Amino acid sequence: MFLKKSQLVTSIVGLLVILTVFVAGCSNTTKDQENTSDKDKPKVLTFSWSGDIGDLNPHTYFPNQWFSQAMVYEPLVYYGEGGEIQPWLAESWDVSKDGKEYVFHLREDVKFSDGSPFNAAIVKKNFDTVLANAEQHEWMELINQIKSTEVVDESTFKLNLHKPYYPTLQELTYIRPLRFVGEGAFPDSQNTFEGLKSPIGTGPWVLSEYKENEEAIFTRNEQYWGTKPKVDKVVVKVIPDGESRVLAFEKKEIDLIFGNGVISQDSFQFLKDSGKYETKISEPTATRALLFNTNREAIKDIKLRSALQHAFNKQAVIDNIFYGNEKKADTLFAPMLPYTNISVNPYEYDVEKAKQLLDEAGWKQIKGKPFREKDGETLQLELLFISTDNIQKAIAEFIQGDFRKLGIDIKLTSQEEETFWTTAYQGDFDLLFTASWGVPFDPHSYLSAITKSSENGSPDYKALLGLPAKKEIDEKIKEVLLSTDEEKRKMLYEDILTTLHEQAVYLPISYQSNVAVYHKNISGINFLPQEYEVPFTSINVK
Amino acid sequence: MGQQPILTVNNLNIDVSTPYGVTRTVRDVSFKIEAGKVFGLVGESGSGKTMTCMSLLNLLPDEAKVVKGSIQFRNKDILNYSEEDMRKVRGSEIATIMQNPMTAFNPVRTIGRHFIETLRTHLPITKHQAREMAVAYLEKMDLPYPKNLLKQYPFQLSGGMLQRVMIAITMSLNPSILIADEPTTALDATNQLQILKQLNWLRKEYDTGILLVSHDLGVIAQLADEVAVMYGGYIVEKAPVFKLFNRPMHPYTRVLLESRIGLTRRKTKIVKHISVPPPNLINRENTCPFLERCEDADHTCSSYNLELKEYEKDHLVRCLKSR
Amino acid sequence: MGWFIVKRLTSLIPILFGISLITFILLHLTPGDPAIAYLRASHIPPTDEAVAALRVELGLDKPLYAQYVEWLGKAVQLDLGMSYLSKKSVWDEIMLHFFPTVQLTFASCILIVVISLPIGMISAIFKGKLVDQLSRIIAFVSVSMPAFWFGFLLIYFLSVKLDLFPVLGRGTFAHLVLPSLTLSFAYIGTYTRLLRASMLENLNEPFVMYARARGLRGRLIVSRHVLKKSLLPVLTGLGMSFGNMLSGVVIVETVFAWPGMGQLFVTSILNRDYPMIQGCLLFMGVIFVVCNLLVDIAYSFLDPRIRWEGEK
Amino acid sequence: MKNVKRKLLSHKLMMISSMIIFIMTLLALFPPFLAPNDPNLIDITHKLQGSSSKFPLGTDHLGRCILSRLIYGTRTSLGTAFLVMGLTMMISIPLGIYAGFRGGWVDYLFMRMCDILMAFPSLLLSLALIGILGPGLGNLILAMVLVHWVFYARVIRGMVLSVKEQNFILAAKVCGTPRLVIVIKHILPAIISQVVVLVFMDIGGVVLAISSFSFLGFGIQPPGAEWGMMINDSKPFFRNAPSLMLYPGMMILIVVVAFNLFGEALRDALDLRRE
Repeated sequence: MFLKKSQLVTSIVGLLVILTVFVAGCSNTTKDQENTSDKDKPKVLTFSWSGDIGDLNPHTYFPNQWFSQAMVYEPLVYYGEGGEIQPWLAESWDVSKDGKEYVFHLREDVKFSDGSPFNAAIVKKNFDTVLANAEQHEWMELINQIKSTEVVDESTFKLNLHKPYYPTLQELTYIRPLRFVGEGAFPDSQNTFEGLKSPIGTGPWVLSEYKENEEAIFTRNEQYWGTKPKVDKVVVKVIPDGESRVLAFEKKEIDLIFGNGVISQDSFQFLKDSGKYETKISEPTATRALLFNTNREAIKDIKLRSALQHAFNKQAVIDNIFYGNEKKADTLFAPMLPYTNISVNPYEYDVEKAKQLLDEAGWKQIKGKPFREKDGETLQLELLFISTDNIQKAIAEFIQGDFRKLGIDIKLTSQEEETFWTTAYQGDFDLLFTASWGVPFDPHSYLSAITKSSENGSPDYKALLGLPAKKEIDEKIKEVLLSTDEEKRKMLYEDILTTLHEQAVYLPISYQSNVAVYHKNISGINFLPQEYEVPFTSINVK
Repeated sequence: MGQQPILTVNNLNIDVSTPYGVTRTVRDVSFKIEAGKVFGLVGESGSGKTMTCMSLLNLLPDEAKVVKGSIQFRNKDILNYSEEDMRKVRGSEIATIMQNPMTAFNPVRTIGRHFIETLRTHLPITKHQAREMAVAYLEKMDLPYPKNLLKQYPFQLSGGMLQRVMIAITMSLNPSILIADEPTTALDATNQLQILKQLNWLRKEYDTGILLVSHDLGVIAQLADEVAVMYGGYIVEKAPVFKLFNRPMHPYTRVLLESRIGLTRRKTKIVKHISVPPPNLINRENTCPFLERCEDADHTCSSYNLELKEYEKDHLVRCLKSR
Repeated sequence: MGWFIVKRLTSLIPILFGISLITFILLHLTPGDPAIAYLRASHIPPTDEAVAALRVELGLDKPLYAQYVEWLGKAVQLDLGMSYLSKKSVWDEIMLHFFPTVQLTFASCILIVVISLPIGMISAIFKGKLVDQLSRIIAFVSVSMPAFWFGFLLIYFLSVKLDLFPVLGRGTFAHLVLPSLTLSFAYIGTYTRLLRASMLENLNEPFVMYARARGLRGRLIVSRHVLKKSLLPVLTGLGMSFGNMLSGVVIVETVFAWPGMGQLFVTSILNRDYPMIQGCLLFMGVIFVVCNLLVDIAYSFLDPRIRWEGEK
Repeated sequence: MKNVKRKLLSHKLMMISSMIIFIMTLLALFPPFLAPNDPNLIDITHKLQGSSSKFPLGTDHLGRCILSRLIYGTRTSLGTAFLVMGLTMMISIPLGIYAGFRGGWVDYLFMRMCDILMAFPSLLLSLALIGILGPGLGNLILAMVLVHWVFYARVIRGMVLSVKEQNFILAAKVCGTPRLVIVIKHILPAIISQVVVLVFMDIGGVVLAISSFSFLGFGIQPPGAEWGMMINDSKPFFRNAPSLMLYPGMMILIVVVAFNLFGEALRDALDLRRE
């Protein structure tokens, strides 16, 4: 060959060397960055979330995320341990005897992150813009009950209600929509539902950098009135996929995994077993359940619903999908919530009973056919779940396989979250994954929402329409929310929850918890009472 | 003829391995090239001319190999040269003009680049100097607008022009030997004549020894001092040009000459010759390669080994019948 | 030259027209009433009045050709409508996601060149030797490799096991390596073989023999003469591959959580975000066509023969 | 010598690849007899097990037998691929022949249509179609066929054009043979071998495309078994149970390599080169 081999070899070796240097250089730079970030002054906590944080508007919903709204915006009163209502932006409050007037005395040392003052006028302005879009917030009964808002003086704000709505203070602790943006955030139309000019809040964090669908950086609000956060910055990276999140965590690209369903139970168990990281599981926050659409012909039949309740092997799911990390649930609301400790018989796993009920309902097993039939129709039920939720997917596939043994054909439909909810509200499903809303919404807000017909209520409304007692239940729920008598309330709740249980419209699976996985140099991780809040303020990085 | 030859080929044998076996492409070839002289090499395609030329440049393809013989250039055997030494010789000492000028140039590079890269490979000069040199030599070859020409791509020029560019490139390095492998084949008659004139001028002006390879006796007759006729890898006849044309001794040479002169007169005979397939070079015995096609052959031809015999002074023939 | 470009540009017009027509028709194949879909996505109850009002607002009450003309008119002004999902302008969203994709495809192109070039060269020069056989096998495997699987293998071995690269997402330069390697892998094989074939063809050209006969250095011959000419078909191929890479991006971006057009496209499909699907398709179709045009033009610059033809 | 060796080599490759294809076809045709377990039988207590005598390749996250799912997946993957190819050909062959044979404005119109449809990257167009039709195996097949037929029809048209001017066709025309007869008796046999080669050269690509769609979640829906979907399913476990991801990927790779080799060997054997 005319090209000398030695030359060729040299040039190729050279090329390889360049490539290696290139590659090594790349990996080095990341390490260097990590090193410097360790040594340098600013303390940064890197967190990840499955979606974009949205436009950070406390008065709207998707694509806003609870946790990010809670970082920037604050409530008048705070939901503390055990449901105790604590002063927050309001130092104190007075409630009139008839329960229709609430007067809040606001803190005077609070400023918005742009320096503008927090006072009764801005509180009223925020309330009014939310009220102007009341139909968007129909799920929240308080909005419907507000008659008027008043500025009493610079630091006194008054709320007038139509009726004495007992959970008023509790609903004021909600992350959305009754939190406050500064004057400068209002758009020209003054209607915040159309979007904010910029996210100006009173909270401990200020959004400093934002790349849509990539990351958002929150910096500590140096003028914050309360306990200042220990870390300087919180970086929220968008990682849609749970498994990717685990990988990123293992590679120290993120410091903290927090939340419910953000990683699969398998990954949680894997990380826990590895012993290299700290893991924590919170107390039950909400109930994971299946909702039956009683509007569908087959499911209208209570026998079929009960059959499904008995057919579901809850314990197997708890043991093998949750690795025992979530507790088995027998009722829609965990018994330690207010008014929810009802005495009912749980539906035990009993295949024979389930078969018997199915036969009674007219769904007979026909020889040579895999699925039961009734009047020539196959027993096929559509189970809707969120495609990115690993746990829902695993349970769904488990149900599909397990029910198949009973001759029930489960058709799985997976949808992205946004589409999922649209479909859910339309009632285009037989079975749906749902969850109670958790602290502080349960049980009153959850129940309130199921009485609302609009698409801003709850998918449960349509799903429960097939129940003969639907009207009655709704009436009772409305009554309980406005009752001022504690005993009556207790009785009504028991009545409602028992009916729902006996009608077998919800199939409670487990009490879900938040999980936290973090590196050993992170401290101050504790679960806050509200499920969706992430304790960024107390976290410290070593 | 008393001059010291610049290039001496002694007893050159080249084998080529093919998928069907080993071909003995060049057999016992010997000749000399002297300064200012033109040595002609004639023969039909496949007779081994091109392989011989390649071996002079030490540029045989991978399948081909010199198995015997030597090529003395200025009293050194270039077969023993290292690749780097040989590379330095190519172009500067032993230059080449390719068969088809249209394909010899890289279509995506300009004439100027071809010219300059050659000059700068062999001479320690700057690009600018090289360009000036190129312009000067192109002018010498009567090429119009040489500066413009340097910017042009090969396919924009005619074959004749390209051939002249090639000669200009060759001249610019003043080589002692020029190998012209079928320099005129791809050209039309006018261009042929011009190229031959320029080659002639070249050897007179620069005292370059030329190896002129052609299948066209006319070309050879015009330019060569000495001629060798190749057939089947052998030189079958070698003589000064006038002797060969006047008294062709080998039957093949005679056929060649006849076919050229008597295109009309003895048509029948030519047809007959063409109908015989060219020699099979694989595993051939050391007998006369022209045996099957020879009109004068008899049983003796197949039983004797061949040798190049001197028929008269400087006139060598490889044929039993020529004695 | 100018003439050549003008000619190519005019041939673009009917194709662009066709692309827009197909994109438009596709959206009208969607099941259900777009007005209702829009309302649902906007969380507005689809009452009869609301639907009727929106139909007028969206121009759905007009005949189809009028709708097309109107849509095209808007599209030309980069108004591709509003995403159901993010409630933002489709064009803005596309612009936001386009750059990461360009970055990825560009890095892949570089990788293809950096890797295929030497391997292709070696395989051509050592034709039939072990290196050549090896490169043939690699080429074969690379075109048969499912990209999503290969991506995971890379993550598993290079990121998780060897800890050489960051796992996912977009950020530092190192984040680019694995996705672009995955995206380019199939092409690396193809182009290695293409370059090899092209070089082998050119190595046997008479101009190589002449170059050697002129005493040029081997390195110079390979780099200036053979390589340059052999790269031309590779370049054309690369241009053609660009479109396929736009498709490949869909998978690679999903695997590596790369926030580009591919993800945007997949998300919009999963969410039935019809204006976004339409916008992405139209945009990528146009990009594909424009890229082919650019390659054609670049090719004519690099290959003087075509340039000359054009001038004639 | 070298030539013979090359032929032999391609023969050997053909042997190997056709053997793989044969095995795969068996797997696809008779999964109930070959699979050790029910591929959809969920037993969550056996999840993520290693290989055992009952589960030769272990179990997945729901305790299903991986080997059985792989075997059933062969049916889905290959079946879908052949279905797509078959349907595509059913459109492409008549249309390609018609355009090529008829020529004139029909051909012109056809070619312009090709230009436009091929202006989109094919995978993207298929994806968009699925986006509009909705995910599912049927829609996937439909979307792929609708996009791919153009390319093949165009190639077939080219084949017809080159055959059309050959003497035997001209002779048949002169003799007044009806067009349909010419097409069926002369043109079709002349191009069919090239078409077969084309099909086999590309079927690997179709398998790849189908598994890609399934991976993205647009193909077969659970509980059906398909390799691409199995890889997607195994994502959450690929660190603790990497084999879950490894096996289906290997299957795809093997099948696609086999088809590609087979296609190439077939082309060499028939001595056809693609344009």
